[in-house]
Amino acid sequence: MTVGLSHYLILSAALFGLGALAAITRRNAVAVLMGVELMLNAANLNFLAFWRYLTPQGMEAQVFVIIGFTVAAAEAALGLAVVLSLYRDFGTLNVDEASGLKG
Amino acid sequence: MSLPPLRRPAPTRTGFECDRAFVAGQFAAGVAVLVAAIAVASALPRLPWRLVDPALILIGSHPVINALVKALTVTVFVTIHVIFLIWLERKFAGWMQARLGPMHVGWKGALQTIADAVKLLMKEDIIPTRADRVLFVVAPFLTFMPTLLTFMVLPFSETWVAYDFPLGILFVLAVTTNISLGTLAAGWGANNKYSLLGGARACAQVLSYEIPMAVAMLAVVTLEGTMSLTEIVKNQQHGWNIIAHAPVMIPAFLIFMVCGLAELNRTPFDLPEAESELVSGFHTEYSGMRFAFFYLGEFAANFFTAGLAVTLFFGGWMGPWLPAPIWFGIKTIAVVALFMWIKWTVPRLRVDQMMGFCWKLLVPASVVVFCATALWVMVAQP
Amino acid sequence: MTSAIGLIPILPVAAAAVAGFLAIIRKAEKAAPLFTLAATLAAGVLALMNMPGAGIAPHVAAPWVNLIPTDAALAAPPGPTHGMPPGLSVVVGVTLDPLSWIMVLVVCSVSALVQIYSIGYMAAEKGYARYYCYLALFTASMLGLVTADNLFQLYVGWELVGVCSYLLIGFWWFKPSAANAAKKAFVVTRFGDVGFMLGVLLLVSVAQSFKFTDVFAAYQAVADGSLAVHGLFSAQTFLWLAPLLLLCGAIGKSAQFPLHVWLPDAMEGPTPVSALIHAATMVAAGVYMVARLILLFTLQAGGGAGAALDVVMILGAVTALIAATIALVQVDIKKVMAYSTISQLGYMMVGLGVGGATGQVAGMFHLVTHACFKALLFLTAGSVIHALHHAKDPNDMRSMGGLMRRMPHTAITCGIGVLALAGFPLLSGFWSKDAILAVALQRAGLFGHAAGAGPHAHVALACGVAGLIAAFLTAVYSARMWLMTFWGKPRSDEAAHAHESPAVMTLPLWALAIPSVAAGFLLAHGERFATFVLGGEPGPSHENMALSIVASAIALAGLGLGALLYARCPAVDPVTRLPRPVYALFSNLWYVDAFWSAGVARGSLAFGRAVAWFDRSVIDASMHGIAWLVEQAALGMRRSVSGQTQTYAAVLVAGTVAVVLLMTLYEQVVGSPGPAAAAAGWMVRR
Amino acid sequence: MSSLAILGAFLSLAVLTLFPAVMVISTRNILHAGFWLLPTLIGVAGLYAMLDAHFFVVAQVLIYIGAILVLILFALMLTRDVMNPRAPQHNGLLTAAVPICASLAALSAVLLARHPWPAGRPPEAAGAHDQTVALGRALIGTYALPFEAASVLLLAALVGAIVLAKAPQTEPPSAERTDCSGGEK
Repeated sequence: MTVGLSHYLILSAALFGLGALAAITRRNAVAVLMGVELMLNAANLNFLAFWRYLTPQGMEAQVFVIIGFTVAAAEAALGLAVVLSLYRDFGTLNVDEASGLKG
Repeated sequence: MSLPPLRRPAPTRTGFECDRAFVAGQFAAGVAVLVAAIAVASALPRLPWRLVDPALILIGSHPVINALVKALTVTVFVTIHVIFLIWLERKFAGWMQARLGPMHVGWKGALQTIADAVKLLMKEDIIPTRADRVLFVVAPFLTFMPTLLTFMVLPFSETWVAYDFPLGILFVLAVTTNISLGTLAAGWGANNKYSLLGGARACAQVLSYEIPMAVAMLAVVTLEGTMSLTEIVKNQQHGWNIIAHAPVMIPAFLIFMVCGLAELNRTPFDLPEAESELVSGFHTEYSGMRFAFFYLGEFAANFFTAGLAVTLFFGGWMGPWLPAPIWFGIKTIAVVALFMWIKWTVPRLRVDQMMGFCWKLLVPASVVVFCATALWVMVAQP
Repeated sequence: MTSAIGLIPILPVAAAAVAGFLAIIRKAEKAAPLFTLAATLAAGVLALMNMPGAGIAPHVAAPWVNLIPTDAALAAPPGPTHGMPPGLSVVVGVTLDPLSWIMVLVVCSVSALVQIYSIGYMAAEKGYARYYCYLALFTASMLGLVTADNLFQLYVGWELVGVCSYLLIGFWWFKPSAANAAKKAFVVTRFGDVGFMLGVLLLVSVAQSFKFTDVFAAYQAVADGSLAVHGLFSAQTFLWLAPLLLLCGAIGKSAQFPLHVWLPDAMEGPTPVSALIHAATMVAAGVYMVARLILLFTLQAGGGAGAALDVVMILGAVTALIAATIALVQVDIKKVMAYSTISQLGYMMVGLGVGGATGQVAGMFHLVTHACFKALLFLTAGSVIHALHHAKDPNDMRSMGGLMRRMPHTAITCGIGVLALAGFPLLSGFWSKDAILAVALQRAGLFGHAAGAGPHAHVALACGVAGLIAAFLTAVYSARMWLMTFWGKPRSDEAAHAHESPAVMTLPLWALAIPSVAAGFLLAHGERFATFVLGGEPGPSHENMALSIVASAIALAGLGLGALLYARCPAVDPVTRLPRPVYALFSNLWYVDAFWSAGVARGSLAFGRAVAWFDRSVIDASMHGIAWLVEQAALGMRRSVSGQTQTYAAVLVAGTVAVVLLMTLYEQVVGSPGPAAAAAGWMVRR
Repeated sequence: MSSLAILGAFLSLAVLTLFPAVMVISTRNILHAGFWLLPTLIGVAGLYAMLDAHFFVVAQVLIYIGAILVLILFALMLTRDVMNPRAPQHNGLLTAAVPICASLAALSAVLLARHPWPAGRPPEAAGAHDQTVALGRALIGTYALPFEAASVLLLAALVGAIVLAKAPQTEPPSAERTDCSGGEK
């Protein structure tokens, strides 16, 4: 049995599911961010797996991963700024309590 | 009644009134010992090993065993050379401060470090009660491992490199950043406010100075068109970068040196472990072997940074007559000595001065140098 | 220089913008007339420099300014070789044929004189720059209207002058009467404009072009049967319906019976505005439009039906007669003039109703002379009102009298205007009115040439006789108005202490008095006007000594009757001694206003109330019901908006899983991708 | 290397990736969760290495570990006084979210595994140096616009982060300070 494309895809599906679980269930805002990072990693892994197996000559997937890294970095920077202002204004990082958008 | 005349006591030679020339001689002797050791090592590949043991060839050709052997070699080298570096540092400090330094264990105290290491190994392994045990235990390794990894790509000669990675510089940048993870873990794990402050300071400092350092290294990459450290050295066979491309490389080297000092947490940038402010910073609570690991990592990083500077700017292993690794060793020790010289000369900065210096001066300067290098490449080497 | 005629309508627009800017910043408002006057004069000078000669009408088109670009025009590569874009497109064009040229001169000169006059008249008013902004805008719109070479531009100018009229009537918007009058003018003319717009659309739908020449050609082709009319109408219906619909616009704009009711109320505006808009120019736009498109009416008449032309003529005659009788009993000096204007517009329509070049010439001739003397009359009325502005009702002639000695310039120029209006021999009104009566009665077979009676001679005869009666009445009320105002002794303190207006106001009066006296003779002599309008081809002469004598006699008789009744300044107005039903009819405006308010307005209101009831209790109620349902649903669903972003994310993920699961199951069961998958695929392919 | 060795490497990397990811979710100590992220990210880097994406191995270490993870840990340290490992670390969605996310992963895995991907692995990817050169050329050539867009995004994030994290210049009086969390706690 050789390692094929579907191995990587299944692995990244699992990683994505775990990241989604963290993003949905964790109460701490930073932990939510960690879940998002996991999901982004899963997406990047998918891109590179497709690149290696389907389009090894093309550059699209790699450019996408670069963009993904950029987005992750921007998300981390902004997310942590949000976390800090959340901490400053609410005195907590519990996202359950920051429900100002309640209908 | 006459009192006996007052007499000055006869002058005696104490450690505080030593002869500078004497200490300098000791230092030179130390350097000579290291050079000799490296010379012997460089001769080793020329010996007819294949005739001696065909089995070793067999083992060496297997990728996994090959990798293991290389890893072991690197580890051993890092561990051993630090013993010498610590001795050198102490002697150097003594010389700078007009004293002798360690003298008693071995010839001119050459074995002092080994004695100290044994002492550290024998000490009680203290973990504070309220500490975060896991992180406290993991932190020294997290600090040491990245430094160890960087040695994988450091070329002692064209062949003496554990892994000739084409993206060597990027690898170095990526791995060295991870040292801050260890400092964070140590600062947090000890559950001590000085430690935490030291850890946070170290993290901020490393992250900040990483940027101008990376840009300065990118200037070299632009110049050479490759990220491979061996390629960069080979490209310098007609002249060291710092001489052949002096207008751009001297500023780049200065920036690299300053950032290197900061990355190494050395004076004048030793704020994370500032004894007078933070009681040694993030390794306040460490003792025994765990403390030794921090020390090990610090000195290994010292050597590596010097070696990187040599590789990037001073032609690496290139040099006449002597074998390549010896040249590399001489140059690296010289740069290490430069580090020590600065450490024992300059006072410490304030923390805001340090960050401001990085963001307001070094980052713009490095970008300017980078752009200038690009222009230099376009103009000087069409 | 020819290309510069494009600037004729544009210059006043720019001046209006400057004046508007001054009005907004409320600085240097007194400088506004400089700009507007300069622009108006420049436009006039441009027109003078480009006088159309024999067979030459200066014309500029701007194909690159295409108001309604067609697909073909857009697809065509740009370049100088591409002139007129094909298809239904509006190419902005300015033409200066004789008809336009005359109108441009009339508009520019009257507008310039009115602007000069207003410097004095409006000196004390607030909104000085705003006033000049409107005036310049009106001038621009009117110039755009008369220089248009296509129906689209004509329509745009038509509506713009309506807007300006609205703005100027309501210039004193804080007076409820002015605001109401402005609304009334706007709404009543809208009745006509709807017909006008339908007519334009009908013509354009057949001709596939807005250009006058194309429209004429298409109409001719339909009359010949070489062009079929598709759609709702047969060719025959089209031939009479299109001109009648256009006539609706003229009825509204030129205040013809029964839509004339807005014009007397429009006198709420400043008097110079009345002179410019509601006497000389805008109300003449309907006449101009019919004259411009007379070919449509005439061609159709040549086709044998003649209905449209007869409608024009009858309408004109009825309007002339009714308005004259009403003018007879009015006591408000401006109302008298307003009804007089309506009456004279009716005259013009009678002239146009004769049809063909002769009618066109006669109608336009009267338009020009009327513009001169009626503007003069309004400006003198303004001068009087200006002098009496402290009185309770400065417009009321019953409180005037004896102003001859106080205001000699005004009185003399007003006298000239009155005589010209009444058709005193050899003054301008005499010639133009004579021309209209001549063409009408000649078509009826009287005073005619050997050609004999034209088609529908009885209609022409009736209208001609009505015109003669109206001419008599005109002379009577003209004399009444002048004598009540200027003769005898002052009937109030204000009248006794009135002062002559400043020179800036009296000079325009004299400037208008000259053409009021001389224009008729100069233009009528040797058929100059007809020759010019018809483009060098000398028209048939309509001068007839017998008719001139008859008309003069009627005018002199009317003036004499007026003098007899009013020269001694009777305490009681002699017209009130008319038989009671007749007086009631006249003083109640022939019950037209009553008809409109009682019949149409009340009916509309009742209908509106019914619709409103339906709207409130059926449509609104159902909407409220739906809103209530939505609100209830929203109140229920509000719980789901917890503000917990993580809940949203969980629902999002669950929804995604559900949709993908359903799609997969569908594919499994049916064996082909489901509609959702197809939609997703479609979106991806997009 | 034999295919068995490759499979072994893949499986061990999968474990290195997924087990710490589970720990990231389940650990009560939030800082430990942050440190558990480290092996996951290293595992992903190893998977990149197996996919011959040499540049991204290093980039993963540099950006994810060296920058993002450090940033996360830093933020945790700055806010450590609200950290309480004894308080519940998961919200009430846990029981619902576990099956949802499990079915998401399972469904995607099933669908992806069933899809007939082209079998086999293309012979050789370019070397690390050539790959990086090609990527650099692509970024300043064909994909210059996305690259610039990404840089603008970074700049915006930088500015936004500064604005957000900057402390208010003048503190409003505490009595009038609005409590954004509302009165319905």
